[in-house]
Amino acid sequence: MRQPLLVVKGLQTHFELRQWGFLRLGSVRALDGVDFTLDAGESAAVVGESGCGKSTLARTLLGIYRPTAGEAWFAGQSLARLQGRALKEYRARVGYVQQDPYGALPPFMTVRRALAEPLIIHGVRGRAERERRIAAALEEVGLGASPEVQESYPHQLSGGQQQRVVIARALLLRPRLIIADEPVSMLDASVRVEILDLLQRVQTEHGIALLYITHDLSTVRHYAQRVMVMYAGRLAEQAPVESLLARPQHPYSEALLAALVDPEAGNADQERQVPQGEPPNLLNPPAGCRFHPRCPKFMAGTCDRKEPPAFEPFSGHLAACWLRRGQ
Amino acid sequence: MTEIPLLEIKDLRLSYATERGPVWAVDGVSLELRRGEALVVLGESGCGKSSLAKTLLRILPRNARPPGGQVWLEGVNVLAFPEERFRREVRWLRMSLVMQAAMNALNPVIRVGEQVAEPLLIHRGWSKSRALKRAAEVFVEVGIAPAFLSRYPHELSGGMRQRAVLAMALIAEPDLVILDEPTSALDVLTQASIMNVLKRIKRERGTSFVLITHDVATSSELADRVALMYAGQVVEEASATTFFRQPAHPYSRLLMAAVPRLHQREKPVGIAGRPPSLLDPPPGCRFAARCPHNSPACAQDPEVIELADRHRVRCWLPVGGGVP
Amino acid sequence: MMLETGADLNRDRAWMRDLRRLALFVGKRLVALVVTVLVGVYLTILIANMGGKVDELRLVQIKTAAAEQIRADPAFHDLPSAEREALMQAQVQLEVDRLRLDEPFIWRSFDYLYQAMRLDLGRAEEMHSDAGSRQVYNIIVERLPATLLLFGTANLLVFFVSVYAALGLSRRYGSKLDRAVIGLAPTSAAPAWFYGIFLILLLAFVVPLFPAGGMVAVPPPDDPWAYAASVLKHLALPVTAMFVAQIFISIYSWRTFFLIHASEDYVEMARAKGLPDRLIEQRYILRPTLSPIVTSFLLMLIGLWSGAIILEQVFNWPGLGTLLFEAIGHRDTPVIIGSVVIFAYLLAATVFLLDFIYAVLDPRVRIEGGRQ
Amino acid sequence: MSQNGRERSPMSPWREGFRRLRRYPSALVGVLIIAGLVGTALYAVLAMPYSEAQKLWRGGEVWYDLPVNASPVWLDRLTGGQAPPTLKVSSRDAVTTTREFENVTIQQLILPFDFYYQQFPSELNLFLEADFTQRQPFVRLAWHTPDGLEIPLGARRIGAAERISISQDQILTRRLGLPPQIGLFAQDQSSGVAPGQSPAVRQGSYQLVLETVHFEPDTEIRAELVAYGRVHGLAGTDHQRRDLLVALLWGTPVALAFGLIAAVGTTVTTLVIAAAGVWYRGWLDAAIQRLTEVNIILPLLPILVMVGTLYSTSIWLMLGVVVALGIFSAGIKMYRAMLLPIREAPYIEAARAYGAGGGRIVLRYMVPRVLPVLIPTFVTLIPTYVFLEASLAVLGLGDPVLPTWGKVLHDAQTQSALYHGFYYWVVGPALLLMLTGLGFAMLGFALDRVFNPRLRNL
Repeated sequence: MRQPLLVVKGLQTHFELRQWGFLRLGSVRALDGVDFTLDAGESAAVVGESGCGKSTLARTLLGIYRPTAGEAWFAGQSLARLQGRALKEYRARVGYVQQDPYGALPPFMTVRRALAEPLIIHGVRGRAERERRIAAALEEVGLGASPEVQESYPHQLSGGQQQRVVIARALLLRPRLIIADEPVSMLDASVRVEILDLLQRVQTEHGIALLYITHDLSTVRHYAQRVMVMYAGRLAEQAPVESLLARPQHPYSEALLAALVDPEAGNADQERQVPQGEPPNLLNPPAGCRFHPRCPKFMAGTCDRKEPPAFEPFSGHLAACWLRRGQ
Repeated sequence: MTEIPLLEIKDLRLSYATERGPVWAVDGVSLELRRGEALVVLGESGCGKSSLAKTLLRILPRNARPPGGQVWLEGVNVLAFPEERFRREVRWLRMSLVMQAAMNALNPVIRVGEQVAEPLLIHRGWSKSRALKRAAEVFVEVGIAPAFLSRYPHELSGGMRQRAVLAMALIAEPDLVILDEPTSALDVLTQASIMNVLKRIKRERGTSFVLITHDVATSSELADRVALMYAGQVVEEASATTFFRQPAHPYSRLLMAAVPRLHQREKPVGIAGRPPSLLDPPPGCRFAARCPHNSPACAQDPEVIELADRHRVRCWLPVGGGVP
Repeated sequence: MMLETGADLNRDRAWMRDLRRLALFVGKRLVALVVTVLVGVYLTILIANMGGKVDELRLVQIKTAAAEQIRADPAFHDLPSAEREALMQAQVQLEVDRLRLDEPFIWRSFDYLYQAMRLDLGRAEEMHSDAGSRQVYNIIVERLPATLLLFGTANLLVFFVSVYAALGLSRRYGSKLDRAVIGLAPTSAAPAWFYGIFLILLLAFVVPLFPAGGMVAVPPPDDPWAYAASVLKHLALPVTAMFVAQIFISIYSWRTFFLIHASEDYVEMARAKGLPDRLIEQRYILRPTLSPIVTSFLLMLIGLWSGAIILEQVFNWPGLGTLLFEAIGHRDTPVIIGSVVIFAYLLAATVFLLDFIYAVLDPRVRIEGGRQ
Repeated sequence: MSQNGRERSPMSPWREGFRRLRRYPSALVGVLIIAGLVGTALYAVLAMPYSEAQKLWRGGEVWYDLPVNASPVWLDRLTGGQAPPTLKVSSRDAVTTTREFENVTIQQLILPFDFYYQQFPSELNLFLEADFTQRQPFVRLAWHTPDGLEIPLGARRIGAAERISISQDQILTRRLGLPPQIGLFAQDQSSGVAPGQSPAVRQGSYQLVLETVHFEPDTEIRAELVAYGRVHGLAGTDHQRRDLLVALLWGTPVALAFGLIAAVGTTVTTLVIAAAGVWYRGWLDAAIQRLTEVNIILPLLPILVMVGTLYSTSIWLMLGVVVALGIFSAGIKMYRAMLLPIREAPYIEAARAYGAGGGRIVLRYMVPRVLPVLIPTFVTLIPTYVFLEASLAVLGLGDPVLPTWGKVLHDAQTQSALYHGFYYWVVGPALLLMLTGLGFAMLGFALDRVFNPRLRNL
């Protein structure tokens, strides 16, 4: 049986808005109670619109933001209590791949220098040892063949190459989890698949768990085993990919799937079903189910009163929607 | 008798002066569009599609050299117009533009309504209140409450801003609206709802569109016709049906195979390599280096071949053995 | 119909909202600025009193002065020395009480602060105003209009000329004129007084067209028109000096600024909309950039207040700068400290003006300035 | 456009920048000027040690043989003039004849010199030194003009060291009807000169004949006649006969050092402080911002004036105050605005994610990002501080012992140099200041265009 690598329970990250450094104006509930587990070597996708809290989730798990409440355990260690050396150690265990590959590399450092940074920080002494590990990592991501890549500055590389360097950097410290936040959304269609393939390959080869954060459901099918749909700081639904695609349980997931098109000839002839309105302001989110103001299946008196817990209509398929209460 | 196309681009060329020499962003592009049609110009970043849009409206950056070729708008070559005549007669009245980043397309210090109504004041000489009233109508049409007319751009959400920019493009009822990546910065649901607005306007008003995008899925949402660009050139131009079902150019086929699809079991396949530099493109077919069908013939510039009515391909392959 | 009235109502409401936000913002800035001035002036007081050390020096001064006075007075000559000593002590004590030198400095520093905030700047040691007052406040206030006249004229000239020239140049990007201005920009490395010296040399001595210094002919003409003409003639050289020192760098930096802004998406959009060039320049380039322009202009002004001192001295212009220079000559400490305080007020006023204009010009500031 | 260079070998952004810089002629001129100034500064420091420069600038006897307010030689030649330089004849080169007469030695000293100039000397002094134990020797002076005329200049006893100001001689002035330095050299005194018209110079060989009477056997007399010229050296002299070249030369290292230290001191600390504030946010950032706001309303020059009047005018104190007040300047706001988006840059977030600490992020990730903008600012700031130092000196708050350009200007100002037509006095230091300003500004502007990313694409 697989060990859960990451256990997240009721995780909340709020941002306080203050005026003049002390007057409290309120707090943005960017991440507001998220539960899930991630097994070692598993790949799970987090899907949602911008501002739904998926990047906040990534940053909280990376230890960049401190959670306001709730807990996350990584390999049995509590994340909230990590300090000093242990936190640094943890950071070596978690790799990070960002959306903008150009921005993710210091523009004034060569590739070699940028890759040496994490090694230096984590005390890899000896230039030769560092060079060896850098070369190996570049080899791994398919950039090893050309030695001049190491001497290049980020702006001299193509988007795909830049993202490969970023992945190499994430692999350098031999992580057990890679968090990839929209790793391909700024790349061209022809390159996207290659980068996703690369991520998938290193993930399976090294048994690394992957948290793949994306707004693009269409890539999910081939590159993740499980999907979590986020809306307004909460998980609306989580399920194995095939199950979610075949039988979405949350109206928000349904809407996402309906809005998404595969390129076909007839698309231009029909309008899509789109829920009205925009995602709520997280400074003051609606009571009850956060999707209820836009929900086509809104049930007055229920959805706007109480927050739906996660029901499990099918095994391993959780949906936070009152509609699934009876199943 | 063939109908006069609404827009006909003939051998359009555009280069930017850079330190290392001219960069040919648009290199001999020919396209045509009939009234009421939507043409999608599809291509990856740096292929010259945005330069094409800017050339059509003649809003080129300072380092651009004067474009070559012709742009015929209902039988008149507007590219030859002097600047002032082009401004008075073509801009916004005949052709309007929706920009990629709506956030930046609105002047931050002027109320949204004034900006949207401005073309009517300038080109039609309407009074401000009349123009604002019209703006309110268009706002409703694209799905924003008219109350937002008196707001400043930063008080609007991203989706609303994009709608406002769309309203601005539609307000003078031009024949042709050029959409440059209108939804790429938006979320899936907002994207779908804006595409719905565009479809409705096309259906109800008969407006023609040129949609410029890198996103194959988005392109299928509006296209009657598709033109695929690669390294400054159009490599294939076809009806949407033909393009999405039986693309002829190897690049088109590889690109279609690289698109991840939700409802398809096969994994997408990437295209190895990267596009050539437009600074000093290789002779011959520009896709040759990445093409699985690369042959010695590809060292020569391929001709544009009309495979069927209004289906053109820039490739040697159909000549050498028909559509493979 | 409904739409129309709705829109109109909305516009009125929008104006009200803007006004309310503006008032709130300005109010907050005013409070913040008062606190800032308070701290700044207090710091000045600390520096001016060497953190209290000045008192010891002053005590010695008082003692010697008292001794001197008693020794000089023939009435006291016959007194026995002990009695003379006591008399001297009493004299010293009187002065110490008056200046409250026996209290800890820290308490008095707050008194000084209170006085400074009330513009009660004390009495000058040596100098006096033309009207004969020894009050530092009067001395300074008498000089203020001259400084304001000189600086107001020069800076407004620089501001308007450079903004319009910059707009024109940004249109003629790359032309010979454009390149000439770029080439001349480094000349602004030298301050105005420096050009002043050259101007005096050339236009007052080599070719005596203008007076070399002063604000008005001596004796001043009685006829107000002749008086104004004379002031204008005296104003010409110093204003030219300030103009020359600032104009090229201003044009250059604003031209660059406009050029950068001309590639903003909304400017491109305005061009695509077919707006005439002039309208684009005014509504889409000048209008959104006006707030940063005003900011940089006023920041420059802050720098120039300092330069005023020497410029005025070089041209013998009877303003605050010359006053400060004279005060240095007389080692008249109260006047020097008073000038510093007044300059601090002027700078604070400049900063406030900046905030206000910024908020009026840029709707984003009104909202975001409130919460960060 | 993503035309990035597969075709060219990787190049560091700095090298790339300097390669671009070469295309700006103004940058080249700027570099040449700066090189010249640095060379001058080095020369000054090496040729004239600090203590000597101070001693020379203190003035006094060191300059006894220089004229007052002489203009530079080149200025006179440039205007086609033939102004005389300072001529000195010493008894060492004199023709001496001695005869004995009743225990008394009578010595005749002839100090000859040629005078072939269009203008009169500015002053005429005779310096006499005599070694004697008890009785002072006696001297009788006679002036021999080229056409053989002899003008007696009186007789007197000689002290151990004496200066005889011939040009100040009231009796002689009355006798000649002209100041002696003119009258003794003028043509045709008998016919008289129309009032308001200056007489012409009589060119030729002059002699000053000293007839000395010694009363002691070993008495030796040394005499030196100085006919002060109207021009001197490269820079001229001031009202205290000091050679301005000393100040102009030594002003260079002082100005450069002041400008450089002040510019480095303010820009670097400002940047690091701004970066730290932006990174750590919270109270640190708030404190920095409030301090900056207070500092903005503190007027720099008046405070410097205050400090200079109350404390000391030492250049080091001034430098300290300038740097202290310069750190929390408007520059902090500028850097803050630049650094705020950088704080949010993905690469910083990545650095945090792989465990980089705050100090490392500030110094290694944030500061280098702004350096390209800092360098031009820094270069253009140098002349600002150079001029600030000059301004202080012009106000009379210059360092009491150092020769600087500003102090020359101050002297010129107080002596109304322009009013008296001593333009060189002002022009020399002003030109040097201007050169410094231009040199650094030209380089700075070119650097700005190369390294400022917002300007690069213009």
